[in-house]
Parts: sequence; structure tokens; C-alpha cells
Amino acid sequence: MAERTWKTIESGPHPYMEMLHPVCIKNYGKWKYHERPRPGVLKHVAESGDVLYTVRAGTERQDTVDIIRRFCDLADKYCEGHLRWTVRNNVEFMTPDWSSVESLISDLEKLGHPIGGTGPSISAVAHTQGWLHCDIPATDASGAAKSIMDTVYEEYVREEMPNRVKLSTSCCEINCGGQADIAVVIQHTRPPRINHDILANICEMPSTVARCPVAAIRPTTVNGKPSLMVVEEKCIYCGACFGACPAMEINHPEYSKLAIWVGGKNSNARSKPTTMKLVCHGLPNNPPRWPEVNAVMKRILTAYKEGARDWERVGEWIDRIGWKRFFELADLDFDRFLIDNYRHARTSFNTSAHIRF
Amino acid sequence: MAERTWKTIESGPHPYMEMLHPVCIKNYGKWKYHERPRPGVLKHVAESGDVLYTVRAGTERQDTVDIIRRFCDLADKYCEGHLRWTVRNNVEFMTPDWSSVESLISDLEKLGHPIGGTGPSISAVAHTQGWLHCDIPATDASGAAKSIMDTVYEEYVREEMPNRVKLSTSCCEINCGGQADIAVVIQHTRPPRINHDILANICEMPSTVARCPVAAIRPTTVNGKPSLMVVEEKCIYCGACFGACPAMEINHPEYSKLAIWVGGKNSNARSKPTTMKLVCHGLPNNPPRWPEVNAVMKRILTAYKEGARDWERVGEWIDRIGWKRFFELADLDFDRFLIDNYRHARTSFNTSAHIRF
Amino acid sequence: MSDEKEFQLNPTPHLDELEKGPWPSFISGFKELAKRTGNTMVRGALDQLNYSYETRLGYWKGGVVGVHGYGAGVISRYSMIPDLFPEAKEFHTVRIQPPPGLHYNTKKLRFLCDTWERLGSGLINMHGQTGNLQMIGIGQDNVQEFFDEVNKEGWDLGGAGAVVRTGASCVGPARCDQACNDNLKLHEKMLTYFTDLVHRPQLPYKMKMKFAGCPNDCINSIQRADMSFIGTWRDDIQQDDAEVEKFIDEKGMDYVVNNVITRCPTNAITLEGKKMVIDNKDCVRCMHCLNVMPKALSPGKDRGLTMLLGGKGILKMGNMLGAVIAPFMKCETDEEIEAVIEFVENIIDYWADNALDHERVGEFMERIGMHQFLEDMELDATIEMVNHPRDNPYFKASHDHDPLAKKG
Amino acid sequence: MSDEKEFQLNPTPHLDELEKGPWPSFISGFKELAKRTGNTMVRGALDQLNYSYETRLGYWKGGVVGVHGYGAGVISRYSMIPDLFPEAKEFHTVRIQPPPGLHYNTKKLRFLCDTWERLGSGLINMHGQTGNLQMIGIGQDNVQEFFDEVNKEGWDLGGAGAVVRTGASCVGPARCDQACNDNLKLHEKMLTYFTDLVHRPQLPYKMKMKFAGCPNDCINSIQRADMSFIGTWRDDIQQDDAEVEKFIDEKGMDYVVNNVITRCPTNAITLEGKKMVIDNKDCVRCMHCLNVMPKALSPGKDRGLTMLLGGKGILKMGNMLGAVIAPFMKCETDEEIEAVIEFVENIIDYWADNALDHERVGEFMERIGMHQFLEDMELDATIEMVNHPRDNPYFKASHDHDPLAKKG
Ligand code: SRM
Ligand code: SRM
Ligand code: SRM
Ligand code: SRM
Ligand code: SF4
Ligand code: SF4
Ligand code: SF4
Ligand code: SF4
Ligand code: SF4
Ligand code: SF4
Ligand code: SF4
Ligand code: SF4
Repeated sequence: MAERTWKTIESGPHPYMEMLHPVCIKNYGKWKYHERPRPGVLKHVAESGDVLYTVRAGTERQDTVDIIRRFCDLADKYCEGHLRWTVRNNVEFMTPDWSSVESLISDLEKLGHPIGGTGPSISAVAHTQGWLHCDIPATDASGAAKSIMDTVYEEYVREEMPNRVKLSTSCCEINCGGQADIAVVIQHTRPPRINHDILANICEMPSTVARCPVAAIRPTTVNGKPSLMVVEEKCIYCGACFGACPAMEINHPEYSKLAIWVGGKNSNARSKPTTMKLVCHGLPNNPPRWPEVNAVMKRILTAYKEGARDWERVGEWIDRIGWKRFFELADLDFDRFLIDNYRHARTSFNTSAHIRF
Repeated sequence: MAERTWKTIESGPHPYMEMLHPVCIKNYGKWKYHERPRPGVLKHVAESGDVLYTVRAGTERQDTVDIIRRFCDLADKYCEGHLRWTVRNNVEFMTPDWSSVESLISDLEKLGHPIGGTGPSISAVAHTQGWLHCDIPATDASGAAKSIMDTVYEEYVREEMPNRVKLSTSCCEINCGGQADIAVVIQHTRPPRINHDILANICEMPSTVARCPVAAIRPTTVNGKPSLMVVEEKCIYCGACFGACPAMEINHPEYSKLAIWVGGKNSNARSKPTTMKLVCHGLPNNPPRWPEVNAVMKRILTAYKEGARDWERVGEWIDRIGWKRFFELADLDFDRFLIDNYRHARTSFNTSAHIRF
Repeated sequence: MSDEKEFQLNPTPHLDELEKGPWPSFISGFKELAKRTGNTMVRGALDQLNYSYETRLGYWKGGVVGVHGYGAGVISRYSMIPDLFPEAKEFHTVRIQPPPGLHYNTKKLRFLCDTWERLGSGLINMHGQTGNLQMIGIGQDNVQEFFDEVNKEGWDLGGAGAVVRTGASCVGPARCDQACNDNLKLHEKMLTYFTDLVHRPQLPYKMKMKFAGCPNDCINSIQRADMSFIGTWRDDIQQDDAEVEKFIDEKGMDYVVNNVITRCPTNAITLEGKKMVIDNKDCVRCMHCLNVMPKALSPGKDRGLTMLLGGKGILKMGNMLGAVIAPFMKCETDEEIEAVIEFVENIIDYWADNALDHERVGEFMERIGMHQFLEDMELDATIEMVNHPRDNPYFKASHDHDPLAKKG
Repeated sequence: MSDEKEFQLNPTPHLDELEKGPWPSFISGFKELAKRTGNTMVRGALDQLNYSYETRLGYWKGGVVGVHGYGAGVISRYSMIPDLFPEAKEFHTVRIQPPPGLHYNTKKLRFLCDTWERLGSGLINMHGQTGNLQMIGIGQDNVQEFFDEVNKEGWDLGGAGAVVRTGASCVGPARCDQACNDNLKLHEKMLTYFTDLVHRPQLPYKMKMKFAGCPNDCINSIQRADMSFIGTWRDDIQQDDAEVEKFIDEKGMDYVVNNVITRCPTNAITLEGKKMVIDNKDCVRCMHCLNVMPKALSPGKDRGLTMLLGGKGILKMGNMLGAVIAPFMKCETDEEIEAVIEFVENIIDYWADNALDHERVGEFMERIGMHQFLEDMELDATIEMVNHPRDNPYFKASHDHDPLAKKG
């Protein structure tokens, strides 16, 4: 490598002002209202009277320079060279010109990018690295996300759900995908197997011991070398230790299952934000298309679509009809594992005579 | 004492059937509905068409044989020799005969027993032993209860509150008085002083150590004798150790204050049962009439009476208007001690942007 | 004991303040009793109480007083300052189990009063917060005789310490139109069955049971009992359409909307003209609509009880409410009642065998976790036990669990 | 690298299944890229990924790769099976901080693409869940050059490890009618201020910040950020009465009742004919009515932000949501923004000085307790911080606290 001549400028986040569409700059902070002329298209009207249309399209998230350059081509053609991404990896094109909207849509569709994800639709799955890049994944969140989006495709391009539906998939129990209306997350079914061959060399043992939420890891000696052991009665198979030390092998093709969680909500609209709740576990981790996961997800979405009122998010719908009815409608079984037994377990118990029969 | 000739019959609770008023026996389990013809009087109508009036009156709770015999006289006169007590220490007289009701009321009033406590009234304070009998009291719940009932007397004999109001007073932090719409409970403001002179003789040390919720008590040696010590940084002044060992002297005329709690609810009507919440602490323990406590209680009750909707219990009213407004209306200060920092503290935090300004 | 000339009380200036005001004064009662009977123990208790008011401290300490064969039921109290107030140097309480529902006849009550006046102070708590008849103030020497006398008349001691405690019930079907369960009968049978455990401390700690006829829970069972038994129903609310219409006509439509329809916690009620339509699948048996309209609405006919486990006061953990352990149990026939008692006995046995000292069943469950509890008790998990499923993944997920193989 | 004849990919039968279906396929994208560029690293990554699909296991391990002067920003990945798939034996990711709000111009973006194609794999994540531009797949030897090139054009690395992480903002005032706070500006200033802490691990653990223009929280800040900044207002909602009436006329009264009036969490809205009356004292700024009727209703004019502290994922504790730490701060003028940044810095300093290793600020607060935290930070407790006051008496009650001496 050649001698380095550049001196780093610690500039922080790239300034945003030069990135904005001119109509955004002009009306910055002075938007009056918005409408949705059709699925996938937003119309924002400014106090000045200016109008800005946004066309939203689905992407691969695991993009390539080719894909991005094609988006740039469209942005140059229709949007004075500006574009943005949403927090859910959708791409957005803005133009004040309604007549551009139609051709933009058709160009995007030709490239294979669906138009949608706005209003009461199912937007793109928030997903994580998986086998493509992470060092601790038990599944591939990108692949699962792709198979799910194929399944719910029609609901992405329409606005026919009761309210916005936010999905996520994560490739380990840590769940970088976050809380969602419906989420797919790994759940292991046995303790880590310790690889004593490598442990001594690579493990920062005190950190690994400290990482365990239930203090199940203890120092020990194996073949005369300091090592670690897992108290299997205590271990809750969470895999947190594997994040700290690669010798704590938690992942396994059979013993790493998938679980489905519902009712997470981040917005403050109506109800306060809520965490998602476990409703199904033990689904096989079945790449490349995860049909079992897709089937359960579909069942839940169908019940929600049929049963919820407008503006009710998944969790709000369940709150109204009760969990008992949810399990019936989604055709899921309740089992004792779904009862919390962790730190604040008792706060989730039904300490009342309120019961649906 | 003479030689014992009687052999105990372990009979358990006294059978109730012979205790019931004949009309109760006849219509047992077959009551159809009830009405409240006037404050302090209930009318129960059975499927058979039978009618039973109940007259409810306030008592001392710390009763005497004289008081009870006078109630028996009235029961003999009007109720075929039957009477009962409520869970809140009110006495109840039942008769199928409306014409008896009036004279019963006037006889009771002549004896100084107010008629009321029914429907949306303030019923009698549930209270505890205090200085009269308990071994660990820091105040006298009976006296506090009497002073409070004097203050709210008019609301006992009327039915003008939004819903039933349940009060309680307890003489130590253990709170045998239970959860109530408004409760008065002791709150200490310093750690126990250990009486080493008596400790060694009377203390079951391991039990005392185990009783502390924050593990603040440790074995030590004082003057060569095994004793206990309190880690003052840890101690939360709860007094639990005093219940286990009289040498852990927590009570003090100045350092034992009174606190007010609101919003406890035991019924399942509408909302689920709730625990009560701390809204005021540091009130002086000021016998014989506890004017400061009475003043705060009155403020809360007045705000509730003015602001709540029919059928709203104190906690439900606050839920609707928000705690911020409650503190304003009751003219109370919020301070950091009112923020939970115990086991499930975080579940009480506002994890939303929902804010009233 | 009493004298010709009026029995003299000592000055009790602090207590005298409590004779003021409209509410009946226990101090006046005590004084009346002391004066009439000349019972010096009562005078001593008044004096010591006045001193407590002055110094703002209590002066009783415990000890061990009991009756033959029992290990519990008497709360002993000795004065810590007998030199100052020798008349009340002993002041024990005898706890007596009242009839379920606190119903009395005057004959039985007068007998208690007479015996108590003869052998004790004449002071009685009607009732203690747990529900006992508390006979306050007796010397050790009289305790056994008092017990024997009342025991002959069918009274037995209540609980204290690490035992099954005296039960408590609301008025129940004896007089209440809302009662869905014969709580008085269940209470009587249950406590009689466990009589040995009431009298002889053999448990990790106290075990309280309370019995409510319906979810109004007039006996505060969920918050105050380790075991809460609450009458309920599982079919539809009974409606009298004519009475509904009458109610609407009398009270007005606004009243019904504002006080019934909008107050149902699950919005299970809608109005069609003057007809109320209840979606009973959504009803959570909260009782509210039945409370407002008792003439028009009544609980369903398929009745039973919901049982909650683990309620208790704030000590150590902070207040714990009971949590649903059995959403519905029939409880009418003798066999059904026995099945309920057996269920309870299994829990008590399991808890007694495994809990730590001073650990109530709720704390015990908290410590071992609900999974272990259900597994050991061989109980099915049901959704009624929780407000919502878990929101953390921290459990030992079973590898054999197959969510796609529906049970049954 | 690329050849005359078409660049050959190895068979990836499992991945090929992911080319089916209507949703854009990342596998197709990867293949297209590999074929066009002949980048063997991409082929290797595809092969290893296919092997992962076959064996259902991952094969990357970490290491240490970075750029000159920084301690964070590159996630290093080495294959655990380089013998099987030597083409992708190195596959590091460079995290780049995007502009707040994820707005781009094509010039800047094309430059990134070109540089990345030249020095890296050509694979890019738009975007990572934290909000980074993730340039996936580069060999250690090219990392510094790639960074230097893009740094010249104004791009800087994002966070990784125990640092202040890359911030994230919703689209904000750039295009949103609901924005109550200039979150893009705050984000830019805040992250620039903490640039040193982004690049050099000096903290107990990661510290994430997210900036939402309003309580809709389109950036998921409450659940996913240690520090959540949410635009809000404290005066009255702005209403356009004519638009309200129009809305009612268009949508019908039923729609308004069922979707607005009855859905307000505090029942703060009533209807008077076709006028909506909002009791703004009861409004909790949930955004719902404004969401349904954006033309008729807008946030008030006295705007600022609510800050929450302690949000994070499930690790160790179970999911933690941020909790209100400052109910309202003005944040418009430069001074106001600086005051917010100072407030944040104080928290970071305090946390950095006192937390354990790997302890996020929410866990830290949980451990030391809110009382200690408020005391040490010299912050007032306010009722907005909690859903309700405490329900247990277990705290060190101050003897000096006089509830009767009202403050101020
Ligand atoms: C573009 C985007 C912000 C960004 O900076 O990228 C955005 C944009 C808007 N959001 Fe959002 N939200 C965006 C992510 C979110 C998220 C976070 C997420 O998706 O991960 C949330 C929180 C989700 C949650 O609660 O779990 C979110 C919760 C909302 C809500 C509240 C919905 C609710 O009822 O709970 C609204 C209000 C509404 O629906 O009118 C809203 C409304 C809006 C509006 C209408 C705001 C406006 O006036 O312009 C925007 C157009 C929405 C549309 O799609 O119809 N936005 N919005 C994000 C698009 C994501 C996507 O591509 O799907
Ligand atoms: C007599 C008594 C039962 C007993 O066995 O002693 C009783 C009797 C009735 N209760 Fe009760 N309740 C009695 C203590 C309670 C308690 C417990 C307590 O007072 O400590 C509660 C729970 C309190 C709580 O939630 O903290 C209680 C919560 C109710 C409720 C629910 C109120 C609510 O809306 O939350 C009703 C329903 C109603 O008001 O119509 C109710 C209704 C009734 C009815 C109307 C039931 C009926 O159909 O006969 C009875 C007449 C009530 C009246 O006073 O107007 N009763 N009731 C108790 C009288 C206590 C007293 O002297 O003041
Ligand atoms: C007498 C009574 C208060 C009253 O004046 O009514 C009472 C009095 C005492 N209670 Fe209680 N409790 C009384 C009802 C309660 C209740 C309410 C209830 O049972 O419905 C509770 C809350 C529910 C519960 O059981 O948790 C209650 C929770 C406690 C506790 C806290 C238990 C806990 O685990 O949280 C203690 C302390 C202990 O158990 O170690 C306690 C301890 C005591 C002791 C034994 C004090 C001690 O540890 O030395 C008191 C003896 C007083 C005496 O001199 O007679 N008492 N106690 C009540 C019993 C009367 C009766 O038998 O009828
Ligand atoms: C790349 C990314 C997933 C993605 O594909 O988008 C990701 C990937 C990793 N996360 Fe994450 N997290 C990512 C967003 C998140 C989020 C969401 C967010 O930031 O909004 C969370 C939840 C919020 C939070 O911070 O708690 C998240 C919670 C975690 C945790 C759990 C932290 C906790 O305290 O609960 C860990 C484990 C840890 O920190 O020890 C973790 C750890 C990791 C590590 C470093 C795995 C590890 O410990 O070795 C992953 C590196 C993957 C890789 O090879 O690049 N990641 N992680 C996201 C970062 C992209 C970016 O910078 O833009
Ligand atoms: S969810 Fe787990 S496996 Fe997936 S990216 Fe995050 S840390 Fe890696
Ligand atoms: S899997 Fe989780 S519980 Fe088990 S040893 Fe590792 S960190 Fe501890
Ligand atoms: S509250 Fe405390 S002092 Fe009062 S009776 Fe109960 S245990 Fe005794
Ligand atoms: S007062 Fe409470 S916290 Fe303090 S030592 Fe005693 S039991 Fe422990
Ligand atoms: S709990 Fe129910 S049955 Fe018992 S008295 Fe109250 S309302 Fe009647
Ligand atoms: S009992 Fe309660 S939940 Fe059931 S319909 Fe009536 S008000 Fe609704
Ligand atoms: S959080 Fe608010 S300001 Fe930001 S995009 Fe969403 S609606 Fe607009
Ligand atoms: S913003 Fe929310 S809380 Fe405020 S009035 Fe509108 S719906 Fe109600």
C-alpha cells in the first residue's frame, strides 16, 4: 500500500442539507399536511402551497452498486438528482411533478421494485445480517425476509390492512431486528457446547462469565488448562455467551429453532409503545424458504386483517379481543413456556378475576 | 386453676347455617336483585318475592361486651335474633319488615351509631391494632381511624361520592390494613437502633437477618457477644426486622412519619384490582387527632368528589385525568421518593412520549 | 371486682380527645366498660394507651401463651412497662373463628360476651382484618378456661403464625343477589378440613384463604389472601329485556351509555334501540354492568369459581396480588367441593415440602418460577393465567415442542 | 479482475430458491454484480452463504481491522472455512455515517458506489438497522484507502463497539408535516459534537441516539436507542375548524366518532356539532387524531422535545424501553441545542465514570436506581417520568422532607 497522504477529517455524519431535494429545502419545517393519492405514493403539501410527491419502492436491502446506480439514474431523470431511503430499507423518490409519478412507477416496476409500503400496508421486513456477515447467526434473516415478502407481497402494494404492519426477522436471539408487529427470532433448545480446543486461546473468560444473564457459566479446568463450564440446569439457552466467546457454540441446525412474536409497537399513537410477546416457538429453521414460519405468519396476518378495526395495530387488536381469542383465531397453542418466568414475570400474571370464557 | 375436664373439639369455623336470619335461609342462593332505598339501607328481593331490608351502622370496631349486647337487644327486638358484621366492621340488621327499619334506625342513632356506609359513600376505615395491642406499632391506627371518620362523617351517612370509598390506616409499614382507595401507613425515616442489651437474649438472629428485604443486616460481635449490625447505606428503614426481633428498634416519635397512599382497588369491577400508590410522605405522627393527615385526606377526597365520574373509583379517576392533574388537584408535591426504585421499578416508568402538559 | 362507689379511672387526657366528634368512640366504650365492670385490666390498658399517645411509642411485647393441644390461636401480650401500668401487665388476645360470612344469632353472641366478661377484659374486636373474632385482653391463667367454655358451644380458635389462617367470606348467597358460588359452604368445608393445620404450625408460613361470592370481591381476597376463591360463571349473562327497557326509560339513554356501555372494560356491550346486546365471548366477568343494573342483568347459570394463588401484603416483595391458577372449577356438588379441597391440599403439600422458612406461597412461586410450579403440580398452562405471553426469550425452550402438532 | 468470457459462478442451489417470487431478490443482485464485475470475493461469499444454507450454520469470525487513528467503525470478518471458500476469506464491513434522515444526492452516492466497486465487493446495505451505510465485503489491505477516499468527500465512519453509535433520524422537517423538532439538525450537531466518542471506544458500552420529529417515532427511538429525542409541543393542537367540518362531511360522522373521538387514549376530544373540542390539558400528544386528520389538525406552536433514556434490546435484562428523563426541552436556537447537548454530555460522563463494563445506560440506571441517578445528576423528579408513583414503601425516606411546605 502506498504511503498515506490524507489526514482524516473527523467530520461526523455527512451534512444533510446538500442532500435534500430543492423543494424540501424551500419548505423545510413548513409542511402543512399529507395525503396518499395511491398505495406507494405520498403527497405532501407545504404552507407555501408547494406540493411534493413521494414514490416509495421495495428494495433488496442487501444492495449492490448496480442496484443503487439504477436508482440514481431514476433520481437524475425525475428528482433533480435526489433520493432517500426509509428506516425500513425502502427507497423514496420525490418530485413536485405529478406527471413524473406515473413514469417513475413504471420504470421502478420494470426494474422489479414493487411500489407500496405506505399507509395501512405491510411494509418491508426489518432484518439483520445473518449468515451473510454476522459472526453469531443461527439463521439467515435476509433470506427469511425475502421469503416472507414474497408471501405478503400483495399486502405491500395495497393499503388494505387495518393499520401499518411492521415485520422483522433476526438471526439470533439478540434480535437486532427490534420490536415489531410480528417478528421471527431464533430460540435455541439446548445449552451451548463448549469447544475447549479453542476456548483457552480466544476467550476473555471474565467477560464471558459476566455476559450470562443467569450466572450459569463457571470457570473450570479442562485438560489442565483454565476453561469454562455451563451449569446446564441454570442455562436458558440464550446464546448471549456466544456473542462474547466463539467457543460457546450455541448454534445448531436442529437445536436452533424459530419463534414468532407479536404485538410490538414503537409509535406513541393511541397506546404507548409495547414490547412484542412470544406466541409460537419450536418452528424448524428451514432454509431456503422457511415455509412453516411463513404459514404461521400468514395465519396471524389473515386473522388480523379480518378482525382488527381501522387504525388498530396488531397488539392493540389483541388487547381488545384478548389473548385467548387471538390464539383461537391464529390457530396457535398456548403452552407453559409462553408464561414469563424471568425478572418481571409476576407483572404479566393475571391478578384479577377478569377471564374470557 | 381447676383440673381440665373438657376435651377439645376441633370444630373449625362455627357453622353458619344456624346463624342466618330465617329469610336468608329460605332464600339462600336465590336472591334476585337489590336496591338502596336510602343511605345505610339495602333492600334485597328474592326470586320467591321475599324482601329483606338491611340496616347498616358504624361501630367502634374495638368493641365491648356492652356495645355488642346492645346490638343483640336490637337484633332481638327487630331481627328475630340475628345480625351480622361486614368486612369493614359495620354492623348489619336484617328484617323483612319495612316498618321496623325506621325505628331500628332511630334506636341505633340514639345509641350513637351512624347509619350509612352503603353505595357511593365513604365506609368505615379498615384499621389495625396499633398501640392498643400490637407489639410493633409506630402509631395508633384505631385512633387515626376515629379521627378520620369524624372528618368524613357526613360522607358516611350520605351516598354522594362518585363510587364507594374504602379507607384504611395501618400502624406499621407492614400494613395489615391492606390496599385501599386512600390509606394512611407508617413510613420510617432512619434505620433501626439496635438494642444490644437485649438482642443476644431474645433474637433468633438468622431469622432476623433473613427478614431484611435488602440484606442490610449482618452478624457482628458487640462486647464479646454475638449480635447484629445494620449496614445503614443499604437499609431502607422498612422495619421488617423489628417484626422478627424487638431489639431492632425502628419506632421513634419523630422518625416514624405517616404516608398517604391512593388508588388501591380490590374489586374486579371495570378495571382489574390495583395496588395503591404513594402520594405523600413525611407527615407528622401527631396523636391524638392527626390533623395533618386528616387535612391531606380531606383534600384528596374533595378533589375526587368534585372531579370523578359516577362509578369511578379513586384510582380509576386518576387513571383518566392522569397523575399530574391529580397532584395539582390534591395540592400535593411530587418528589423523587415517589419514583419507584424497588424490584419492578422500571415497569412503572413512563416509557412513552405520552405526556400531559 | 366492681365496687359500690363508682370505679375510678385514671386521667387519660390524650385519649379523651378521641371521645369528641360524631363517630362512635372506642375510648368511650372502653371507659364505659371499665366503669361498669371495674375491670382493672381495662383501666390499665387505657392508661398504657394514653401513655403511648403521650410518648408516641408502643409498649407491648410478645411471649408464648396457648391452649392445650394447640400451637396457635392466642396472641400473647405483656407490657414492657409493667411497673408503670401493672394492671395491664398481661393483655393476651384469643382469636376465635367466626361463622363464614360473619352472621350471628344473639344467643351465641351473648354467650360469648358473658363468658368473656367473666374471664377476660370484655373488649372484643368485631372483627380483625383477617376476619377473626378477637377477644382482646385476658390473663394467661384464664385462657384455657375461656377456651374450654366457648369450645363447648361450638367455637374454635383461629389461626396465628405459620398455619392455615382463619378464612373470610363475604355475605354470599345468604343475602347477595350476585353470589355465583356458595362461598360460605366452601369456606366452612375447607377450613374444617384443614383444622389441624390451623391449630398446629407445620407450614413454612401463614396461608390465608378468602372466599368471595363473585368478582366484586367484597372480601378483598385477591390482595389479601394466599388463596382467593371467587364465584363466577362461564355461560351468558342472564338478561331480562323488559327490565332493561324499563331501566333505560327510567334513567335515560345518556345514563346507560355513560355508565354502562362505555364502562365495560372490553366494550362487550352494544345497544340496539332499547335492547342491550352483550357479546358474552368478550365479557370478562368484571361485574360492572350487573352492578349498575342488578334487576335487569344477572350472572349466568353455569357457575363455578376462579381461583387465584399467591396474594399477600407488602413484606419483602412489595404487595403481591393473587394470580389465576384455576380459571374455572365447578363447585356445587359435594364431589366438586371435595375436588377443590383436594386441589388446595396438593398445593399446600407442595409448598410445605419445598418452601423456605417464612416464605409464603406467592413468594415461593416467584422464586421457583411458574414453569417449575406448573410442572411439579402437573397443571396445564392456560392463557387465563397471564395478561399477556412473555416478552423476553429467557427460558429453557423445549426441543420436543412441536407447535405445528395441535394438541387433542 | 473480470475476464473476456462471462465470469462463472459456482452452483448455489439453495440460494437459487431465493430468486423466485415477486419481491426483489438480493441473491439475484449479488449474482448480477459478481458476473458483471468478476469480483471473486462476491462469488466466494455466495458460495459460503449457500453452504450455510445447506448446513444451517454460519462461518464468519471476528478479528481486528480498522483505520488509522480510529478504534471503531470496521466490522472484521474472516471465514472459518477458508479452505473451502478461499475467495471470501476476508469479508469486512465498513460502516459509514449517512446524512441524517437518509437523504442523498446521486453525485455523492455514485461516488461511494464507484469507490466501493473499485476497492470493495460492491455490496452495500442501505441501511443497517442502526442506520449505517454498510459497505459489506472488503479485504483488510483496501480498508484504509477506501476510507481515505470517501473521507475526502465528507464521509466519516460510523460506530461499532463501546462507542457513541451512528445516530438515526426520521425524514423530519425535510418532508414531514408532523415534525415538531428539527431532528436532522439536532442529530447532525449532536453526532458531530461526540465525534471523538464515536471513533474511539472510551465508554462502558454502546450508546445509541435516535431522533424522531414527533411522537409517531418513525425511527423507533424509544425501543432501540439509549437516548431517544422526540419532537413534541406543549401548547394547544392547532385546529382548522373549516377543515374539521369538511372532514366530517366527507368521511361521515360515524367515521369520525369511531376513528378519532373514541380512539383518543385519554378521551380528550368531544364533538359539538361539527366542531371538535380538544381538552388540551388531557391530551398526551399521542399523535393519533393528527394522524387521521392531518389537514385539519396540526401540532401546537410551542415546540420542543421529550427525551427518554435507557432503551435497548433484550440482552440480559429483556427488552428495555427508554423512560422519560426530560419531559420538555426547547430545541430551536443554537443555545437551546447546545443546552440539550450539554445535558446529554453530563449523562454520558456520569455513566462513563460509574457503569460496569458492557453495561448500557438503562441497565446502569436500573442497577443504581432512579433516586441515586436523579440525585447525582441534580435532576428534578417529575411526575412525567412515571406511569404512576411507587406502590411499595421500600425506599430511604428523607426525614427532612416536609410535604406541607409547598415548594416555590
Ligand atoms: C418514511 C418514514 C420515515 C423515515 O424517515 O424513513 C415514515 C414516514 C411517515 N410516517 Fe411513519 N414512517 C416510517 C417509519 C415508521 C416507523 C418505524 C418503522 O417502520 O420501523 C413507525 C413506528 C412503527 C411502530 O409503531 O412499530 C412509524 C409509525 C408511524 C405512525 C404511527 C402508526 C400507528 O398508528 O401506530 C404514523 C401515523 C399514521 O399512520 O398516520 C406514521 C406516519 C408517517 C407519515 C404519514 C408522516 C407524514 O406526515 O409524512 C409518513 C408517510 C407514511 C406512509 O408510509 O404512509 N408513521 N413510521 C418511515 C417509512 C418506513 C417504511 O418504509 O415502511
Ligand atoms: C356487606 C359487604 C359484604 C360483607 O360480607 O360484609 C358488601 C356488600 C355489598 N357489596 Fe361490596 N360489600 C362489602 C365490602 C366490599 C369490599 C371490601 C371492603 O369494603 O373492604 C369491596 C372491594 C373494595 C375495593 O375494590 O377495594 C366491595 C366492592 C363492591 C363492589 C365494586 C365496587 C367498584 O365499583 O369497584 C360492588 C358493586 C356495586 O357497588 O354495585 C359491591 C356491591 C355490594 C352489594 C351491592 C352486593 C349485593 O348485591 O348485595 C352489597 C351491598 C353494598 C352496599 O353497601 O351498598 N361491593 N364491597 C361489605 C360491606 C363493607 C362495608 O361495611 O363497607
Ligand atoms: C390483628 C391484625 C390487625 C387488626 O387489628 O385487624 C393483624 C395484626 C398483626 N399482624 Fe397482620 N394483622 C391482621 C391482618 C393482616 C392482613 C389483612 C388480612 O389478613 O386480610 C394482612 C395483609 C395480608 C397478608 O396476610 O399478607 C396482614 C399482614 C401482616 C404481615 C405481612 C405479611 C406479608 O407477608 O406481607 C405481618 C408480618 C409477618 O407476617 O411477618 C403481619 C403481622 C402481624 C402481627 C402478628 C405483628 C407481628 O408480626 O408481631 C400483628 C399482631 C397484632 C396483635 O397484637 O394482635 N401481618 N395482617 C389482623 C388480624 C386479625 C384477625 O386475625 O382477624
Ligand atoms: C448490522 C446490524 C444488523 C443489520 O443487519 O442491520 C447489527 C449487527 C450486529 N449486532 Fe446488533 N446490529 C444492528 C442493529 C442493532 C439494533 C437496532 C438498532 O440499533 O436500531 C439493536 C437493538 C437496539 C440495541 O442497541 O439494543 C441491536 C442489538 C444488538 C445487541 C444487544 C444489545 C443489548 O444490550 O441488548 C448486540 C449484542 C451486544 O451488544 O453485545 C448486538 C450485536 C451485534 C453484532 C455486533 C454481533 C456481535 O456481537 O458479534 C452484529 C454484527 C453483525 C455484522 O457482522 O455486521 N446487537 N443491534 C445492525 C447495525 C447496523 C448499523 O450499524 O446500521
Ligand atoms: S440478530 Fe444476532 S446474528 Fe443477526 S445480525 Fe444481530 S447479532 Fe448478528
Ligand atoms: S446460553 Fe445463555 S444462559 Fe446458557 S450459558 Fe450461555 S449465556 Fe448463560
Ligand atoms: S399494621 Fe403493623 S403495627 Fe399495626 S397491627 Fe399490623 S403488624 Fe401490628
Ligand atoms: S429496617 Fe428494613 S432494611 Fe433496615 S435493617 Fe431492618 S429490615 Fe433491613
Ligand atoms: S363479593 Fe359478590 S357475592 Fe359477595 S357480597 Fe360482594 S357482590 Fe355479593
Ligand atoms: S360484566 Fe363487565 S365485562 Fe362483562 S359485559 Fe358487563 S361490564 Fe362488560
Ligand atoms: S416521526 Fe413524526 S416527524 Fe418523523 S417522519 Fe414520523 S410522523 Fe414525521
Ligand atoms: S393527540 Fe392523541 S391524546 Fe392528544 S387529543 Fe389527539 S388523540 Fe387525544
